[in-house]
Amino acid sequence: MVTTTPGASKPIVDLESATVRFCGDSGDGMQLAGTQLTNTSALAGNDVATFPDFPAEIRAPRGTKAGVSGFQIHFASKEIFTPGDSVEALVAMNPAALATNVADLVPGGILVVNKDAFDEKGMKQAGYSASPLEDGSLSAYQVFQVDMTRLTRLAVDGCGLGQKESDRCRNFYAMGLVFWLYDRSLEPTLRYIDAKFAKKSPAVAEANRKALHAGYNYGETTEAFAAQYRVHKAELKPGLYRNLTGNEATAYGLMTAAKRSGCELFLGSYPITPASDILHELSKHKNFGVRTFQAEDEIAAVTSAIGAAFGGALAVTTSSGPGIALKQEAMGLAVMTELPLLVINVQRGGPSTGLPTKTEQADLLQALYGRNGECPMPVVAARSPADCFDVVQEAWRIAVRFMTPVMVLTDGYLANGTEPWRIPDAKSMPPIEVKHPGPAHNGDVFHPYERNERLARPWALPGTPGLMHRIGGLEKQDVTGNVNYEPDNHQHMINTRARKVALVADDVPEQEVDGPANGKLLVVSWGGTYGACATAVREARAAGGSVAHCHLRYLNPFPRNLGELLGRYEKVLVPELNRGQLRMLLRAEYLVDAIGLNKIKGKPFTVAEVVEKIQGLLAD
Amino acid sequence: MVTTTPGASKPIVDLESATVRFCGDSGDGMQLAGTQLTNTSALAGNDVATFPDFPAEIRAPRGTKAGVSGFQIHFASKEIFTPGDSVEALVAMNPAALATNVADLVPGGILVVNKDAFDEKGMKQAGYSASPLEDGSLSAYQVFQVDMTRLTRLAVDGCGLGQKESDRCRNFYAMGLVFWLYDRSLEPTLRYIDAKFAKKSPAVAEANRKALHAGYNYGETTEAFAAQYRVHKAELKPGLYRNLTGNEATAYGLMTAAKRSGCELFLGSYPITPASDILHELSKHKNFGVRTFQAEDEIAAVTSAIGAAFGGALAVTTSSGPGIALKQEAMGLAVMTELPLLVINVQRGGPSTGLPTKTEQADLLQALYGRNGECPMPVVAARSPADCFDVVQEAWRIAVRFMTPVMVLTDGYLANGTEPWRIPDAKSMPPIEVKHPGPAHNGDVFHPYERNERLARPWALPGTPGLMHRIGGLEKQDVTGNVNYEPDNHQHMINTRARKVALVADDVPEQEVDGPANGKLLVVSWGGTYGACATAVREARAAGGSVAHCHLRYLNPFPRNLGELLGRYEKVLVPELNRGQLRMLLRAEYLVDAIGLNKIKGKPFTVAEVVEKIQGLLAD
Amino acid sequence: MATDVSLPVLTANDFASDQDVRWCPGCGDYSILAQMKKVLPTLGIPREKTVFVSGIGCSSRFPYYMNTYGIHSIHGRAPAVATGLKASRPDLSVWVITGDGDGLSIGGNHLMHCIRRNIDLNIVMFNNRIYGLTKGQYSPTSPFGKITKSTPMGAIDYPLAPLCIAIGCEATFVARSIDTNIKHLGMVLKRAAEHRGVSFVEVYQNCNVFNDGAYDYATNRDTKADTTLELEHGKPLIFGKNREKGIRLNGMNPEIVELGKGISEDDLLFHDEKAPEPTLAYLLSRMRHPEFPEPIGVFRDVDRPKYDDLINSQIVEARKTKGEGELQKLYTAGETWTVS
Amino acid sequence: MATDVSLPVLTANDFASDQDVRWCPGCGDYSILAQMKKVLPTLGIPREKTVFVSGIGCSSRFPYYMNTYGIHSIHGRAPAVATGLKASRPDLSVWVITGDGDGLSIGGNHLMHCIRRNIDLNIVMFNNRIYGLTKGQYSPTSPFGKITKSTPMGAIDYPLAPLCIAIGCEATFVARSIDTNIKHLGMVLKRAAEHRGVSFVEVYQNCNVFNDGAYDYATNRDTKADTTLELEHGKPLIFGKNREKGIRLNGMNPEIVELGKGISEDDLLFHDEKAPEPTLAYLLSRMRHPEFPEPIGVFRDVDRPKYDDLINSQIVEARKTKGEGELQKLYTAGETWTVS
Ligand SMILES: Cc1ncc(C[n+]2csc(CCOP(=O)(O)OP(=O)(O)O)c2C)c(N)n1
Ligand SMILES: Cc1ncc(C[n+]2csc(CCOP(=O)(O)OP(=O)(O)O)c2C)c(N)n1
Ligand code: SF4
Ligand code: SF4
Ligand SMILES: [Mg+2]
Ligand SMILES: [Mg+2]
Repeated sequence: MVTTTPGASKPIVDLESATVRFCGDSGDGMQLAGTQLTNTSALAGNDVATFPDFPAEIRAPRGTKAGVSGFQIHFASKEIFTPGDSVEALVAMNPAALATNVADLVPGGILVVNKDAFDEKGMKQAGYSASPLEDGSLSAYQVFQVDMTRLTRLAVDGCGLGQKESDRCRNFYAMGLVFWLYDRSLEPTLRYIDAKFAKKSPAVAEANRKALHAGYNYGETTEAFAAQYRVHKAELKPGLYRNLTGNEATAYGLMTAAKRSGCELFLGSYPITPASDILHELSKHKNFGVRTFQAEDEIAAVTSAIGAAFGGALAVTTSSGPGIALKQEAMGLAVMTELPLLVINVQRGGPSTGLPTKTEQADLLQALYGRNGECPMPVVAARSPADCFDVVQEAWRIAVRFMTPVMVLTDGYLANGTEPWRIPDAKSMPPIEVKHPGPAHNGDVFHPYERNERLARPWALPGTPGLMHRIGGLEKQDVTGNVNYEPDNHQHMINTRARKVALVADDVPEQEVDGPANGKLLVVSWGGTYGACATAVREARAAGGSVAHCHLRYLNPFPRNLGELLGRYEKVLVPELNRGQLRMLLRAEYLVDAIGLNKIKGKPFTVAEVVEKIQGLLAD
Repeated sequence: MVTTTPGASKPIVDLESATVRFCGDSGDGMQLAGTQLTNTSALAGNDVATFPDFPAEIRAPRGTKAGVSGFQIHFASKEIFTPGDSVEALVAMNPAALATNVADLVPGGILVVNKDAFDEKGMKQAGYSASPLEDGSLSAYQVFQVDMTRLTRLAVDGCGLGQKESDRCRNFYAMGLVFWLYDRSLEPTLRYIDAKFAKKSPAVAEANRKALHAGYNYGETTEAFAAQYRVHKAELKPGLYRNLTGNEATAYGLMTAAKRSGCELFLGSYPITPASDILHELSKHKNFGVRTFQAEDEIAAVTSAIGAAFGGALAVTTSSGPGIALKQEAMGLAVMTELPLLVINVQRGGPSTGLPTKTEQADLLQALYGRNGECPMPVVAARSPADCFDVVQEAWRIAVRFMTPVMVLTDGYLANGTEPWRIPDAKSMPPIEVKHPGPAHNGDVFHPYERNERLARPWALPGTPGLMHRIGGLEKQDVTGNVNYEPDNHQHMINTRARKVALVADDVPEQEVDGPANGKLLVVSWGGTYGACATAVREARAAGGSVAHCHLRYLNPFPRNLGELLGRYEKVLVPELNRGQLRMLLRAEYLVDAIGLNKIKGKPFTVAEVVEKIQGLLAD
Repeated sequence: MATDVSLPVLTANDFASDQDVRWCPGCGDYSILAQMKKVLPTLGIPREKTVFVSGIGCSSRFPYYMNTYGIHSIHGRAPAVATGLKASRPDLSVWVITGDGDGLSIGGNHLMHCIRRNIDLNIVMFNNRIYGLTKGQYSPTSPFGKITKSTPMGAIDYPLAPLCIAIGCEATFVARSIDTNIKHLGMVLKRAAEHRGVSFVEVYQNCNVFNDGAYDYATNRDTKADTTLELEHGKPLIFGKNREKGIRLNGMNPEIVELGKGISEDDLLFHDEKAPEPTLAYLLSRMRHPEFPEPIGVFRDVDRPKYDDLINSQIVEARKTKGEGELQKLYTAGETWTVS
Repeated sequence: MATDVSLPVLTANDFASDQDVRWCPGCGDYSILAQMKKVLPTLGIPREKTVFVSGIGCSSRFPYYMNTYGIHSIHGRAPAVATGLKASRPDLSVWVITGDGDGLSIGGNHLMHCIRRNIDLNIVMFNNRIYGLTKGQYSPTSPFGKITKSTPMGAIDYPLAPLCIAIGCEATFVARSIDTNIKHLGMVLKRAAEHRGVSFVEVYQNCNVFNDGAYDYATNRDTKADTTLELEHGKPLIFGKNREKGIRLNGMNPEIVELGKGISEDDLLFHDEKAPEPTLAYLLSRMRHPEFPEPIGVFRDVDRPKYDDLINSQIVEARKTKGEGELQKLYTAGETWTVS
């Protein structure tokens, strides 16, 4: 519906949601542009979801396809779970960006290009023989060719910046234009400019401000744009909100778990994409007593964490891909010594070095079976950026209640993606109970492997008189914890370690489903595919399909009612960004003929992909 | 049936088979005694199977239970597959040995003890309050108390040995006694003594000879022993035979595969129990052009092998338990670079450092899923000591035909156990075909990832003009092998790597079963449990049970007819020395409700354990 | 801590655990264990504040025999395990027990990094120049040409010198002793414990089963006076049965000289543990039998801020400048908005 | 090999692969690549006989840009990969390209062991004192106190000196150069290639994105004459804009002196690449800015049997004594028996 609001010179079209993508060279500041639109939209009361898409680790020469960086924002007046399958508005700062992104633009969508970048060189680098702006290849879209470079230089002229610096303001020009297009306030961005540059370099601040306004006014004044768009407030749970990436949420969750359990936080880590930001974030918060140890490698990272765990810390190690593979031996030691430890795997594209900056879900079976011998540990996975905050705390709760290492799975998509986070009240959070046995009186012997009803052994800390004991990787005698090679003890300990992990199922909620309690189809998902699956299932149900959604947070052990639940549906579909790892576990455990929807392209599912599969299964 | 042979002073009882165990302190030379009886029996034409049982890695103080070493020999006039569940004759050199071994002696069995060792100290160390020789606790057995220490000293008196050295001859005394008991020739052992000591120290040779004869004569002359026993020749396939341990067979198999394929053998390894002997054996045969590299750790071991594979060698890395866990990241590189490589895992008790000297089958799932990302590689397993010889050659055949790393699983039980090996004719072995592309002529481009009908890429060796190319762990573009991050290429490569491994199934024989082609029960086994399962199934069938045996050599991919085959039986039983790893794979793949028989005690199955389970399943 | 004050006077036996020792009879590890038990009671640190961390190897069984806290970790990783423990629990006295294979082969990198960080650990490397636990393969300290199970034709790798590596990483405390020289060994262990910062001690240890006599030259009554040289701070480098020989500097290199014959003690090289530059320590660490007597004692003992202090002072510093962290503040940092 | 003989004269371009180079504009890696391409044609080794092995890092992308054989392996393992290749293919010329993180952090142990084995590899470490590829965390060579993404309050680890480590492992060839000093860099790379045995070269490399200016002192026209010192075999250690300063030995330690004023060149320390004892090389490797000018050039170049020769000569030796191995003989060794 189109209205004309007084003050606004052009008609405003109301939308339920909008999807916009900025793309350009790594140097063009597209991530910033995206973040600004995200915050502005969130502040405007929309629900938002984002998907930043970085180029591969190595920086590519300017203007090449390999160097293209993008940031997609989905903002809506309804609850949304994904950044959107395709984009309705695309801003392309150069030919390479256009070439690599235009395919995602919906027919009839808005395409804003920086005309000045479409010179010989630029087009050659993008692999264009003829200019796409002229050869009609873009006729399906509403194309707006803007001389952004020239206009930005004009706008910032007089701020006393050199040309290179002036051109750096282009992203603000693009933002201004998009902000006008979606009737967004410039305030938040102006505040950002102030905070960021005002002190450091007033000239740059001034220039960015000017570029922002210039872009906005360009939309306002030129004939080119026929209308503005507006996305109203969403109905969100009342509260104080902020945006958060998955890696930030993980870091905050760890600090929160530390406070809740009264343990000091120790992170042993070695940098690796896309996990490094957790290390970066935590190293900023030493005033919380956080100790971050950048180790010489992943093995030192995890073993240093084991040492810290023995000392009583909330010990964590974070990594991805190859780094997790390297930690497997040491995880075995943590299982054998029955120490609480968090191993956080921000999954990326594999195998081997694979696709470091791309997302994937292919480390689930490694999490369960990557170690030598029978070496069980609980595994949990986050479903959205903000969910990382809750999942790591839950993982630590399990770790200390059962005295076991716990594997937490997130992925590159969650790690860098953002979503609005309803800020919790720190004071009202329940404590995570941690008990350490007190000093023993002369004479009475301490049994480090004596177990409670959860089969957890005592967490006795060095420094406690009378509790001196030795742990290690050789098989232990139950109760005494002495080295023991006896056949029956080994069998007993193998069973005990397995039973202990199995008992976790009694300590976590039963599995719930979204949708009918029984019916034709159940979609079972885990991890970062939550958004696409949840949305797809709702769409399919809205279209009258008998389909429910079951998203697993607990992957080992499975929720105790899962088997019974799977039995209530005629078919089971398991969409995964791997070759069917959860599917295999379900088949083996419950002998259910689960069907897979599998995609391994370094990208999340689109809602459409899942919907199509669901429709197909419902049809036949 | 009892006969009296002329010349022999005592009646001789004919037996179909006999099981004997020597046990004593690590220092008592029990392994040697066992080996001698093994060879002698083999030379006498029996089928034999052995089970050496070492103490854990750390040497324990003399006389303690932890220091007990044992060697069990099963020799028979029929075909046998296991060292026997229990023993009919036990030689115990000290109280600790008696305490830890007597439980395995059958009621009425022969028990020979070295009486001299049953002093205060000895019995205390063994945990005896009263002497078992007097308190009647051994009444169930035919006990023969021999003053072995005293009698040995007497026998070797005059050879000019000190007491310590004299006592070292005790194991020869024990051998002599057992040789008499089973009517065995002393010749082979006398030859051994000659070869081993005659030059180095004639005195020791003389003493051992005397001790051996003394033991033999003791049996002959004392009243104590009522009869001798005799086990006749077995019906074995005609040919030249020798005894072989699994680790020797593995080493020989590798050297044979190298010759058959015309590749030079390179072993990159880091010592670890129980895999080290492969390194030791191969390092003896440099005249075969074998290069053994003792690396600084397991990661250097496997990566050095990858380097050698790139250079055209038959590259192997061997390890166990924690060492295999450490190699996982590098295996991913081998999968990504599609180089032929053998990773040999001599499985031991886990998790973590676990039980280094004990056997287990708990690394199967790690072999399949231990790496980050979707990282498939073929997995094969040996079923008996001599089978290691064939399996490693088959593994190399697959590796070069498909250009892929292959995991070979053996275990501590196979590695140290021996069996008679029918020596093959080296000349008549078919070559393992290896093709390297030749020089390219100026101009034409080489495609390192162009594939043949098996999806194998060319193995182009450095040094070949015109074929210069670069490989690595980042995702590759098919055909060109260039680094590539494109979504569709990644999906294509993930599928291609998986399909390539799946294609191996078309290149290996269909799975066979021993027993009825369909029926009530199918026993499915893999690896070192072959002997116990094969024997148990035959016994059960002999007892009229409708049961067949299917032993898997190929664990990934499964033989192409396996699913169909499983469907032909009402029930499927999977005995494993783990918590059900193969069972899980079968359930997931074929949705068959396979039942498990699982034991994790660091020991192989006894035939009785498997028979009992089979009977149980056949009954209900 | 209360226990510190009311600490009863402890004896060597108080530090013995209830586990029976499982080394081969005659193993050099026994005497190192005995000296450790003698030294610990003299440090005034209660047992519960002491932790032994080891890797895997015969030597690494050590923690089981001490009535303290202990971790028998995995092969080569003890320095990293200990680093995590000490960094988060600076109140503990942490020892690392390792072997020549555990510490220099698989664990070489962790050792190197924990030394360069100067974290306050006492590292004792039992150097028997062999892999004992795995029954006799050559190790990174086995001499060139050494014949072992894995090198039937002799080792072709040149050995690493543990002390050269430690000094190359600027270790602040470096020492060497010998299993059978018990008084000296006790002294060195005590010095190591007293040093603030990382202490690295190499102990020549005889593996009488797989490498018997490796150190005969240095332990045998008749030869040891000529094949070893006891370092003393501020004293000239003198050795020999009748202390008749000395080490003199010739250009940048050491040479052996006879005392008397116009050469006096003042002409000799004087030892200086405290030398800020490690050049002297490095030169001493390279003196090898048979060309030179092998120095034993403390090569280097200098002060430098410790990693465990630094990591904690950054926390103190951060709290001073930013104030004790508050979660609610953390959550609400940056742009927020209210939905009502 | 035929190709060797009929080898056409190659140019730098012949060594360029068809892949476009993906380093940041202005990265120091470009000039190292350029020099390498210039040096290779001068070695008379055909491209197909040359292999570049690297780990992971910006620097480790190097092999992709060379028209030779190459392996872009996994993080830190290049020395081990190259060892396996060179040991089994001594006919190849094998280069290892690594970074300060790849080679000294995760890969420190492999580097150490491949150096001590003196296997004939040419190892070039691009030292930009930062983790470039992972976008700017501190590395083992980052200075103490360095502020990076992972050390907002400054690094508290003391840096490792690559050359000290190499010398501590008795490297037979040790050198240092600077990305922007292209003539010198070319000379050093050529010398490294010519050395038989392991060659270790540290190259100061600027990461203009995450650690720009780390080597300003050593590259900047105005200061470099005073902050660096070019080593020349047999020549005294002289530096300074007008070559007016020198290094003199004071006891065991270096000191800076002004020439003239009664001090002549003969009083200075003279460089000796061939010194059998590495003490001098070690001392030079410890001279650091700002206290001292930092030496560049060849620190050490001595001969010792190479691992790749030794492993192969043992094979030759074994064949001489035992004869070429025969499988049938192997199978039938020991006790055998016939079943008929
Ligand atoms: C990851 C791993 N690799 C290999 C082994 C086998 N292993 C145990 S101890 C050891 C070396 C022992 O040598 P050293 O450190 O010198 O100790 P020693 O026994 O001589 O005291 C090896 C290779 C292991 N336990 N774990
Ligand atoms: C096993 C593993 N751990 C971590 C990483 C992430 N990673 C890639 S390169 C690198 C360090 C790069 O630093 P450097 O070696 O100095 O190379 P530069 O990029 O500075 O040239 C790290 C930590 C990885 N790829 N693999
Ligand atoms: S093998 Fe050697 S080092 Fe190990 S306990 Fe025995 S004597 Fe000691
Ligand atoms: S990040 Fe630094 S080292 Fe890496 S390519 Fe860019 S400039 Fe070079
Ligand atoms: Mg050792
Ligand atoms: Mg770097």
